[in-house]
Amino acid sequence: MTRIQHGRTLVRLEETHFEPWSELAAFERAAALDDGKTGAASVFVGTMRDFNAGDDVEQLFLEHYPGMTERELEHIAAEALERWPVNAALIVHRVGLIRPGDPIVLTAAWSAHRGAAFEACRHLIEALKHRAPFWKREDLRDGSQRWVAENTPA
Amino acid sequence: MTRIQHGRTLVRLEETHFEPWSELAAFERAAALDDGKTGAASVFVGTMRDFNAGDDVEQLFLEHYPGMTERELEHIAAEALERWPVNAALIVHRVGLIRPGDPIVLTAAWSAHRGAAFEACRHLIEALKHRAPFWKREDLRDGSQRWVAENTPA
Amino acid sequence: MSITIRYFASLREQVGRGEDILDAGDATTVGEAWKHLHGADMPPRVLAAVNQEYVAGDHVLADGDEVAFFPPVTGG
Amino acid sequence: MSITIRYFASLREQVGRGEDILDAGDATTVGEAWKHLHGADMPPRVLAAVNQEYVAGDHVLADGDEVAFFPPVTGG
Repeated sequence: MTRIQHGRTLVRLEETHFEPWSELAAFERAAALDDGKTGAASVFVGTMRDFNAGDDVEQLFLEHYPGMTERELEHIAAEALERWPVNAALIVHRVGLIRPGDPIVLTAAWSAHRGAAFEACRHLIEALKHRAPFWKREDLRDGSQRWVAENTPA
Repeated sequence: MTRIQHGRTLVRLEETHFEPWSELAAFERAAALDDGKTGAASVFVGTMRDFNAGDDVEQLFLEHYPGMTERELEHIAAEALERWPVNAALIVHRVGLIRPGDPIVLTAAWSAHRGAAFEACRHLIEALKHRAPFWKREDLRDGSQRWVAENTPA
Repeated sequence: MSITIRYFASLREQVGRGEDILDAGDATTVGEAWKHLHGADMPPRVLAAVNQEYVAGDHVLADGDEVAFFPPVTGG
Repeated sequence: MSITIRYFASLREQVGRGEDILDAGDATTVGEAWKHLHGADMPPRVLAAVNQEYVAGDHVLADGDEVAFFPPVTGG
């Protein structure tokens, strides 16, 4: 588990199963987001599907570039706070072996206004998918393995 | 507490404090959304701010039209499932007396794709703000009361 | 035959009561019901529902209808 | 002076190893480092980072740099 916290941004890699809703509750407590100033939170959770491109996927292996991944996620969280009137941003991402139904990624943004919260949260996940150095290998039910070639646009 | 569940949509009014993250965990279990088919969840949570239009707000009274409110929220949840490839939708809304920092509204949409999840979740909250018969009365710190005239665009 | 009229939120406070009962012979549409009760055209910011569905002012009333008048909604 | 080259994911499997060490005298830019090690231009789909920040192929290398080559990212 790598944890990087700067003021009201938190970026974390998880080597084992995590519960997005518990993470959110814990982060809101830690960042005092129930202070009556925030108003709006937008959250995205991506979970592992058991199918892709017509094939049954048994498990996923998530490789990353230790050090650069955390740094890139920090950049992305900081951008959200610069570009939108956002109070806080959270990114949690799994690495290692993942099973269908397991959460892979959690992004969240808090703001006084819902438009800013939605746009900042969308930016967190889109920027992560385009720039954060993670790579998925799919282990198929037929025993074969393949690297995912690239992310879908949406 | 009014609860209306149709397949994978749930609409609920809460007369007392609720915990959005616990609601989400419970709904995902009940709707079996950890089945490896879903992939993406987008969530919005609106909480009460302790300020509005330059004034300190001590508490909020949320009036609604019993019966019509639930019906309109059901329409909105059903629309999300018709217009986007969405597996499930959840709307929870407080009524009665609310204190700063308390959650007021939770909307969530689950889909195989993140674009659909984001758009459907955004539709849930925007349509709710434009059409669901709720009215906010602000009780200010100076002892006066006022009805909120209309919702902000975003 | 009679029609129940309900008012909500700031509109209830302006009208000074939560409910009116109207004889249906006095009005055939939602807009006429408002005019009969309040002596003026329905203000453009007032919303109307019949039997808990939004309607326009020219919606025709039927016996036993529940009509509601209310200000712009402010939930969420 | 020496430069560490790292490969990730499918690119590591294609190259057949996770790391190369390059004498900096052999290359002054990221693109030249690839060419020196693999005998061809850097493919357009290969991404490069120096000291854990994205760079373009013409980025000039310095002693002790950590260079990484990897395929399109697929997280989230």
